[in-house]
Amino acid sequence: MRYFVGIDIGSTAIKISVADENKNLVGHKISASGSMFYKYAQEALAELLKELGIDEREVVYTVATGYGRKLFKEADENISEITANAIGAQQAAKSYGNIKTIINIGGQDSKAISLDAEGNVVNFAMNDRCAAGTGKFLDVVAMNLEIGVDELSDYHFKSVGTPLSISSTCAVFAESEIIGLLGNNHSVEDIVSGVHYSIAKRIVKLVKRVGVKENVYFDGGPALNDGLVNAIENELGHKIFVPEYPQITTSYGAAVLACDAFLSESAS
Amino acid sequence: MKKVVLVLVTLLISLWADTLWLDEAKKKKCCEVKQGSVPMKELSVKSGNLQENKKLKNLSGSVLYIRDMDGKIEEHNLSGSKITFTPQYKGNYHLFLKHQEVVDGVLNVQLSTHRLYNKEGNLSCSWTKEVRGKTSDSRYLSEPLSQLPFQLMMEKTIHKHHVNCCLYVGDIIPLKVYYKGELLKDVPVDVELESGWKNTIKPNDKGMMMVEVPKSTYEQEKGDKKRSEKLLVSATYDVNESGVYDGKSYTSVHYAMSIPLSFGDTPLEYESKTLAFATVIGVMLVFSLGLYYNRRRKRKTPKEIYFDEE
Amino acid sequence: MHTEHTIETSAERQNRHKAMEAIAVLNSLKEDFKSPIRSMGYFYDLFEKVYCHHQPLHEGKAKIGTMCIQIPSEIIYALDAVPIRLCNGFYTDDEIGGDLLPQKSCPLVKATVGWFASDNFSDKPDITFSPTTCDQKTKAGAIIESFGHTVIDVGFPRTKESEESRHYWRESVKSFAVKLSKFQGKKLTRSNLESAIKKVGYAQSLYHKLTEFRKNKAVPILGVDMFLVTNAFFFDKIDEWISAVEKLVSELEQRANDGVNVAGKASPRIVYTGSPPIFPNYKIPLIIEQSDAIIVADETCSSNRMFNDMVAVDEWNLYDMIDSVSDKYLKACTCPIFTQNDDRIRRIIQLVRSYSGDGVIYQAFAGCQVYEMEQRSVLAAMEREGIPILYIESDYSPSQHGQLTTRVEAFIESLKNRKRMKK
Amino acid sequence: MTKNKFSLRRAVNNMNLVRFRFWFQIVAFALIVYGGYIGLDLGDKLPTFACVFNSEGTGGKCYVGELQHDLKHPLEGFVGFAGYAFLISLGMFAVWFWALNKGWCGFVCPLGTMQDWLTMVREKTKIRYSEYSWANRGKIKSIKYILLILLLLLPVMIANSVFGLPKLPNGLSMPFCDICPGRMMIPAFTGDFNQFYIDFSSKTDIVMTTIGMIMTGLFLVGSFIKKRFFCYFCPMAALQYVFSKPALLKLYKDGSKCTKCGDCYRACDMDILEIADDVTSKNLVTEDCTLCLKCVAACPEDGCLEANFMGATIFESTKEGFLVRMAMDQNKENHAH
Repeated sequence: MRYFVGIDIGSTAIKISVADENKNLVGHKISASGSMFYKYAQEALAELLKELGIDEREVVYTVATGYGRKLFKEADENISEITANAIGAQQAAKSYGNIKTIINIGGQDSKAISLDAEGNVVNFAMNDRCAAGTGKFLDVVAMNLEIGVDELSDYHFKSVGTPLSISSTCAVFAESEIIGLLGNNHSVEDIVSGVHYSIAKRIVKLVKRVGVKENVYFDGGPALNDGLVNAIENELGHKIFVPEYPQITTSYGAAVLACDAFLSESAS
Repeated sequence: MKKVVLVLVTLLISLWADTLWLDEAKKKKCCEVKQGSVPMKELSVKSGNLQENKKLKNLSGSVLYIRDMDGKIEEHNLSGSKITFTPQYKGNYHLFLKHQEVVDGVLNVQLSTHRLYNKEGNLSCSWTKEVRGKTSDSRYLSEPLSQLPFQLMMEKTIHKHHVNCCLYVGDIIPLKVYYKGELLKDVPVDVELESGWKNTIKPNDKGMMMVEVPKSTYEQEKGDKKRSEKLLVSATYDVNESGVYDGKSYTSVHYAMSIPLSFGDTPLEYESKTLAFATVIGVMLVFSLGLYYNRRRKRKTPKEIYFDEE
Repeated sequence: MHTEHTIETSAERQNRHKAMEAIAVLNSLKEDFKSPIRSMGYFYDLFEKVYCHHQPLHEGKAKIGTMCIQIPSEIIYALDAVPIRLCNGFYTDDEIGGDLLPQKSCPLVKATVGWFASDNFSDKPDITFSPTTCDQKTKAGAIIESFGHTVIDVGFPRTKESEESRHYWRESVKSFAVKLSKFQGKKLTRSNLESAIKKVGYAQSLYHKLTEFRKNKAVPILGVDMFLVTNAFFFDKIDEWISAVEKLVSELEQRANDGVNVAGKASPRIVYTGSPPIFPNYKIPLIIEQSDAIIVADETCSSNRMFNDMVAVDEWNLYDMIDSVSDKYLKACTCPIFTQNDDRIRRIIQLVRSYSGDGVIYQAFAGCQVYEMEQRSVLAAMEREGIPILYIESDYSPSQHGQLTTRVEAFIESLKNRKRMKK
Repeated sequence: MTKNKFSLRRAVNNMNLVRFRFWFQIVAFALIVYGGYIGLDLGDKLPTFACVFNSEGTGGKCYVGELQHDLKHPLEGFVGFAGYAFLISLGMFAVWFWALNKGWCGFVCPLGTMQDWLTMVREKTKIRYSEYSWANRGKIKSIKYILLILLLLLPVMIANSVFGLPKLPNGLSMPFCDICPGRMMIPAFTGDFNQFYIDFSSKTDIVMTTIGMIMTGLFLVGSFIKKRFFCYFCPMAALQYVFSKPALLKLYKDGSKCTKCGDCYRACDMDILEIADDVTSKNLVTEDCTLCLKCVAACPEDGCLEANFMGATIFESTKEGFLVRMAMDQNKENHAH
């Protein structure tokens, strides 16, 4: 049996996906990335294979992506996360439909990618390197509100009043703004939905730069936050597709690519 | 009855002969007036009727009372043939002549009054009056003058026109006769014009006599606004009363008083009231119609269905 | 795990955006300043009702949209309708309008057009009257019409001194009245116009009472609050507005007696002029008053210009009332669209003098040509009078907030220094 | 505005000028037109139309009449007493005038009062008033001066041959009185309609008296449809204006407080544009001003316009006063329920 591995070494986490010859996701792992990507990556891969009961020799092709990809020497090939993300999305959303636009919110950046009918990247945009409107930003907010990141969604949907928008675009200022709002005892729900909507607005602006085409695919950690998803949907005005495991789309894409690469090699 | 009237009339005619009146000499030309100087007024006493116009030579024994516009009365004993005095103020002076003599046992008391208007005045004395502006006419006495036992008095003339300085044709002069301050209700008044026209007016039960200034008889002079004509109003009254006057004794007193007036023609003589009113009405009609149509023409204000003043 | 959720319609989205804009401003009005005024609560709630919860105010009444102050509200009230002033301050609508108008055009006009484009009103005007004031509004009327709204132009002259324009405007107002009374199927009568004039006059008198308090050394009310109050007059039920302001007046009386001061001891007194701050675009006024200055008077068409000048009737008959109403909206107006406008300069100076202002802040919307063009002459005049003035160009976008703040703060500090120097 | 304690000044500034003026004018009218019957005599140098032709009733006499009369003398006569007398009369006229300035027109003049009454009638009948176009308004201004010059010159030319011209006929002795509607109207109020006549005694008389009748007709209709119609042409106003500067009663304006709203101009019966647009000069008593003070009453700015007597403000414009007069000081409907 042959297996293909995709490794996405991101800023906050290392995502590893393993696919079989039919490009189906066999297993995946997410572990916090730290100072020594290489070491962690190897360990994480070893662990994952052990879990899956796959012998290292069965792994025939490995592709690394993410901005730590160069550090992973074992990789037979490495590609940019944009491409990986695109391919991953295509694959993950096969059942759903043809993906034309991808929104990715990572730990420290957010991307908008637009694809053509064949799924090739036509255009993509990234936010200015700033924490606002990224996973990190949500962490900060949750911390200030003294709730868990995973609770944000529930709070969002509980909000009845008008969302209290955060005018500051910078995470640091936003923090103080949120504290101010809390000070004037506004409901946490309204603050949360406000935060979601202000992120959503920024994201949608970003997406609009590359052009919004159905279907829209949303991945990255924050995609787990249903409230944010809803906010973005509202801002976009239509539905977006969120995969089962939004965080690993990129690594999965890498794995899929690994599979393709191996098959084409052996064919020649 | 008729006879009585006839007798009365003849009696009156006999009496005209000795009517006296004051006559103001023609005023001097303005140009001869010296700067600052106040001209001297000169009067003479005439007798007989207006046409005879005889000048009385000797005025000795006559008294002249002069009342100025403030009601102050000066008394002058006259002598010589003419009366002279120098008014200080601009305005009206009233002169009263009293001439008495006994003629075959009858004391003739001849009285006459005359209003004299002084155009010039002495500034130093009269500037206050100038500032005040003397507009109220003082032609008329308020009450009988105590110095005169018998008095023919003019009430305020009923004017048909505005200017109350002078008399015009058509004005009505109300007259009353007083004896020692008592109103006499049965003494008629004689009116006489220069032209010789005469008339006698009897008092009504209130003792009031109304003399309407008659229309001019000088056809050729019509339209000359400067023309003025003399009018003499006089009344007489006899009292059986005996006494002595400068040595001569008398058994009855005969009073006679005259008011010489002059009047001019008035616009009212030529007026047309109807035409005037017609003009006014006509102008009003034309003007208002003009306005109405002008507005109709350039009315931009919307139809009444959207606007309603109520 | 990801679930299905209902997705907003575009209208809902716009409303949410507006609501978010509105609530943000309302909150900072409520929370950022000391010694709040109880009776302002009515106005905060009113704006929240209308702009956050989109509750209609005038159900069952004919709503007459007006594109500018020049449409005589007296006549509208007389004909038993409600004037809704369509000058709009929402960035959301500004963005929508931005796609329909040149990028350089005035945000206020863009917002108004955007409002109609999104066709998303809590109180939708049944008919709109557009006075031909500035170019952009004039053209906006036509554009709005193209969305299928009834818009009727009301010819407005650009000179106020001349006799011709006087007559022209009087005729315009007359025909406006006719069209409206046609539309309403109601006669404009002596009595209903008279009472309308007196009612609006009374409303104005209340505004005058409010402004009197701002002459005090200790100013009992914020400029932004005043803007909110006058702004409410755009769309509120007049009677409720009146009674609310009556309450406000009596409370201010109390505060004045107690010497309550919403500003600091050293806070410079600002006279605000230029493009109208219309809710929720209180960006500049908020910045001013958040940086320790107090707006004591203003010369804008959303406030002072709307209330200052009164209708004076000589003969209380329809003909004279209509004329005096129309004269008020022409002769007295200090809008910069007019050829010469020394009156505006004189008004500003007079405001500075009588409200003992320390400086003038002149805000012009980027794209509001007339205000931009008059800037030079006003600045020169202030120079002559020795009145410090700051000219700011801004728009509705929430960005450039920080940079504006720094400019305003710098100006205000300079004013403070001047004050100290004087002492 | 907010102070509630009663003060006289406040009461005055809040007064209903229309009513005050109405009654004041009635009293003045009574004194001028009927004063004679109660022995009132204010002299013959009044700076207002106390008509000499109203011989019984008049409580004084119009100086314009006196003036024409005085001038109808040979010039030589003016050296000496007559000259002094003339100067005294003129001086006296000025003194009378200075007391009230143009207020004589706005508050005393019986002819003016009649016009105001006609205006009231029109207002009741809800007929719209007429206005002059600004151009015509400007042209009209000169007419009163022309009339003044004529009424000064004609009498002189009767008694003297000016520049060797032939003397004028005596019919022109009182040229203005002949055409002055006051001559017909004022005596008419004492029941004397005798002034309504056309005098056929001479050509000049026919012409002058006819013009007089026409003027009366114009007066009646004109002042019904146009506020203060006659005052636009009144030579008395022209004569008065010559003396207006040192007068005691003044109409002052503080231009800095003026918003040029034009309310005063709206109120002005004489359509004086300066009142609204002149923001530089202080003394606003213009040639046509009748000092009726309607502008002050109509001014909504505190202390922008004021009636000033010898430096003391007697009546000034206030916001409150304006509101009271316009009945805008309270919300009628709200007070109803």
